[in-house]
Amino acid sequence: MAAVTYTTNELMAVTAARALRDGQNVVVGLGLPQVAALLAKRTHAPNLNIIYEIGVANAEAVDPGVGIADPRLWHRSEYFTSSIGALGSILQKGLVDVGFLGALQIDCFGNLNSTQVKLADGSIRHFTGSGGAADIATFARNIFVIMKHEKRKITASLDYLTSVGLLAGGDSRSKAGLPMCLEVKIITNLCVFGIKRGQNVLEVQSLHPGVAQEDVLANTGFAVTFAADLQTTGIPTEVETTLLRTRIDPRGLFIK
Amino acid sequence: MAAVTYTTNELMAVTAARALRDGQNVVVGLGLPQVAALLAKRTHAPNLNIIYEIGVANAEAVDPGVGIADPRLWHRSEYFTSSIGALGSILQKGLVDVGFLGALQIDCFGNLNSTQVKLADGSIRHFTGSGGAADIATFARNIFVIMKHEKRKITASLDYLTSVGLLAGGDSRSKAGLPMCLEVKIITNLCVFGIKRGQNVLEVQSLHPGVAQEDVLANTGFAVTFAADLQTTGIPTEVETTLLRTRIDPRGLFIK
Amino acid sequence: MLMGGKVRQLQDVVREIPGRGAEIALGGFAITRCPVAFVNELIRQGKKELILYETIGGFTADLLVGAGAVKRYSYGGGSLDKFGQLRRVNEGIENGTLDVREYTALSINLRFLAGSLGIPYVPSKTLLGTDILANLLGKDSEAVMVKESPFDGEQYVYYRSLQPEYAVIHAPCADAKGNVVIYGPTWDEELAKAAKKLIVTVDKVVSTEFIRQHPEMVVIPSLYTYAVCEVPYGAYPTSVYKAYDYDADVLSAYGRLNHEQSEFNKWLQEYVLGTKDHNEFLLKLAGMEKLAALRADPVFGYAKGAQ
Amino acid sequence: MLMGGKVRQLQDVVREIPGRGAEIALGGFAITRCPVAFVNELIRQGKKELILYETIGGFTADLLVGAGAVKRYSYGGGSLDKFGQLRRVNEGIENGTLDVREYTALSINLRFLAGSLGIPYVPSKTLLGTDILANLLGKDSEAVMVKESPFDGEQYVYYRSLQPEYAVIHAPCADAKGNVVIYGPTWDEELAKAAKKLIVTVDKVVSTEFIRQHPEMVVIPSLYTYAVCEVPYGAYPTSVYKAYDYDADVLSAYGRLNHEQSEFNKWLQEYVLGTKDHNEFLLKLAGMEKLAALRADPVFGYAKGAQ
Repeated sequence: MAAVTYTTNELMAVTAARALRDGQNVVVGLGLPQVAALLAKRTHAPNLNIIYEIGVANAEAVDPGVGIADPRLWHRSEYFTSSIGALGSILQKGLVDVGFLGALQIDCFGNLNSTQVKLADGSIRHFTGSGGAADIATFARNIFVIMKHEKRKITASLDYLTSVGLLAGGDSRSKAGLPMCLEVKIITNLCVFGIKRGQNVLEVQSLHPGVAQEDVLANTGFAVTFAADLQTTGIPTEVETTLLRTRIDPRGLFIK
Repeated sequence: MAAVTYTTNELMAVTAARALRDGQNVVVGLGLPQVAALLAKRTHAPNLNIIYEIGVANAEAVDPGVGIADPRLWHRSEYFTSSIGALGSILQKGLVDVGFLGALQIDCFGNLNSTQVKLADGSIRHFTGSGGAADIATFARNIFVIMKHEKRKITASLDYLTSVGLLAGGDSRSKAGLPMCLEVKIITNLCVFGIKRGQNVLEVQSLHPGVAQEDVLANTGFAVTFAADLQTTGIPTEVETTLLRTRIDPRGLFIK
Repeated sequence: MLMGGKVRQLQDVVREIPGRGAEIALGGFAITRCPVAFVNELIRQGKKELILYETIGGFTADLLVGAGAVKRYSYGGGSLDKFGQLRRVNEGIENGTLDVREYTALSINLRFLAGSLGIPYVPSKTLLGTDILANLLGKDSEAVMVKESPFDGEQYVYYRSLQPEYAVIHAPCADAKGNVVIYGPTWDEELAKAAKKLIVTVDKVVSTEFIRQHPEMVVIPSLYTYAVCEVPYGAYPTSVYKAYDYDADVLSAYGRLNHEQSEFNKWLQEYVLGTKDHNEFLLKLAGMEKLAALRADPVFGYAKGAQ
Repeated sequence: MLMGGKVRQLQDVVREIPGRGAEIALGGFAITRCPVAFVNELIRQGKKELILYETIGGFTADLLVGAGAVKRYSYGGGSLDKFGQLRRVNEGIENGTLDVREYTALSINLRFLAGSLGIPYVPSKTLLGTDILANLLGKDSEAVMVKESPFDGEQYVYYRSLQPEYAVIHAPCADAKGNVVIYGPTWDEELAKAAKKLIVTVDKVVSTEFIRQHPEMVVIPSLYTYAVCEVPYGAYPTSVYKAYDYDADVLSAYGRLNHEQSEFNKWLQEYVLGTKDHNEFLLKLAGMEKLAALRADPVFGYAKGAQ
């Protein structure tokens, strides 16, 4: 049997999907997070509950949308609710196991910036802001981020702290009065970061096949540490790539 | 044309109905309060919103029920909601103009007891308790009570203060941190009590036709004062009694 | 019976509940959607020293108190509507044999609201100036305090978050995932969402396809639901809007017999302890003809002409 | 057009709003159910120095800021989804010309929640440790403070109650009494219930008989509603679930032209200031054929195959 071929985006989606467990409640947005959650639901996690912060639970979209405000993503939902219904009585109550977040920047403690960046001339460029991201980072038990691995994005210092990860490491998060965060998993095109226990700082826990430690070092803005038991990221199976290509993202909008 | 004949309960229902204004939001329960609200809606107040604390707005019942928990009272509602929806976002927000309350006892400040009474032997007898009554007394701008005029019920001292009226009169209600109460109207089978401005204590504002001040004095447990411009309660019109008897309470469950 | 997902046998779920001291919020209201099948099974399995919470007390709370199963009862007041009073509860209060903490419909739900939102408390003006508050400040001082709001300097009652170990509500239907459909008012929504484990008894388990066709009917989504138990007529003799009516004969008889513990005991022995499950209870107390007659008219939602 | 009850002409309702400094919470979310007709009329009538609130910013907030109508904008972040960013808003932030108070979707809604419940504030952990909170403590110190809960001694952010003078939301339908039907998610429910005066623009005024047949679809009952304005396609070019789709051509063009104030000004002049009402706006920007093509498929709730 020939080796499975896959794109980097497929590898990232599969890696995120495999990190989800059956019965978990996850908050996702459009793009690879949604793809990952749907893949998990079609493979090992049929009872995954997928929530959009706009107030939608367990939709079964048949057409691709432009964002969570697109009614295409609400098709065949099991439940509609309000802002407080989604982000108060579900998220803040502590029912969300995994929150997928996007970011302009992330630091070595998994703190995220989705608000604004400083340009070379000292001016700022403002983007989307939090939406529910900062709320999700506060209350979801696990935070997953899928992002491109670039030095200016995976950085020593954020231009703006929108969403809390581990704050300054150690016990700084709990000292600030924040609920416990079990995991911050950053899935890039090169590797997977997770929490180094005890210190509460990010470390590389697996390298994607063919990626060297030097590649990560060269593309990361902070001093990278590698886990003692550094792994190689598992590659997609044919079942997974087939599902991605024929069922979940047949137009290849996100997995190409 | 012959004089209109009416029962005392009809007079009480009509008196309460006439005190309601179009467009008001009223909270009622089963019995004469509901009858009064429906009469107002069919006469001068077509835009009255009638709310049951269980979470029902503007029902159009066609069968009599045994209480607000009876689905007969929910027929053809415009809106269903939760406890917080009804008593938080509607009542506590301040949207209720008139709350109709029942009571075991009432004192000269319009404070109400619907919880328990002390018997002659010193033991207590417990009844329904508050339900939403104490909440309604706190937040409704006007409190209406329809009750039988008996010395042990309209009393100098409550056995239990379930729901606040004017507390100890004067500015004691606002000093206790409570929202303003515009009116406490007690409609009995003898007279109508209302607030004596300035002192914030109840006074008799109208006597029902044929009732003498002595009748009220003899049946009231506290020292009664009569308004300077004491009125005679207006009697029902034929339109009102016809509506009550043919449309609103055709079985005569409450108006007999 | 449709099983799978979160659908489980009622007896098995009740068996999980600790024999002593379990903390349960009940979902009924006087004579409607009371979780009768569940409560009867609690009594059959001999659960004791229950810590009960309820928005408005009704038939099921009176049963549990009468059966001697309750240690502490916090509620917003209650009755059997026109059928009578909660005499087993009220006698417990009168005799001082029951630890009762009286709230109001709003104030106890502010505690559930805080629990459902994951916040420590909710400030409110309600109960200022009342004997209800005076009693709570004495009896329930860990849950209620009077403080000034730091924004406006005014006095408020701070109602502490309540997340009961279990909530048990009855609904007409849910799917196997635990998406719960309720028709009519939903006074029990906050307590259901506040609980750590939500158990839902339903008259019928429906397909998830039905849920997807009527998402606006889902009051409680699957995320909250711990177990679904299919128990046809599970709220009988109380009503379920759009499913079946209350049994006025049974409730008015109950509203008289609950005045005396001895009469209550006979009734309990006959219908609850003397039956092995809810089907036997239904057959003994109602019978097939009565159950059929109580089925709701689809337009009115109750049994037109039944009472 | 069905009138009576609370149904009024859009122009008349907008005329009531103060010319300067009105406080308005808007109901849209990025590219869906944005109250476009209302906002265009605000711009046509030259309202200035608006104090705006929004859960998630979208098309209408960008229009108002671009038109120079906004003094202060408090929101939980926003975009045009894949069509782009709120460049008029963002440029105002970048240049410091707009007083922006950034919240998050939850935190601003906790303020609306407190407003809708009539309580002074809601305590929450959200935003602890963030720059968002640091900025709010500076800019919005009358609305946000950090305190210890008297129950658990832990740190919380206290979010002060917000009851905006007006809320304006768009919905597919309402009756003349102001019972508002919304299909799909209801992110704007809390802000609608928090406002002192709720104005609802609807694509269609329906009979109260329809409401009584579908009470479970009523998200906001008549008690909250100040005025209902019937404006067919009132959210165009944004979408209304089960009514019509967004116009992807218009939104992607807008997501480019809003990068430059001069280009934005031309668009505003052409389509908003250059049209006398929403019907002219629709004809000029969409045309009859486009509007017909955008109508939602009744099963899918959007225009199947339109984009």
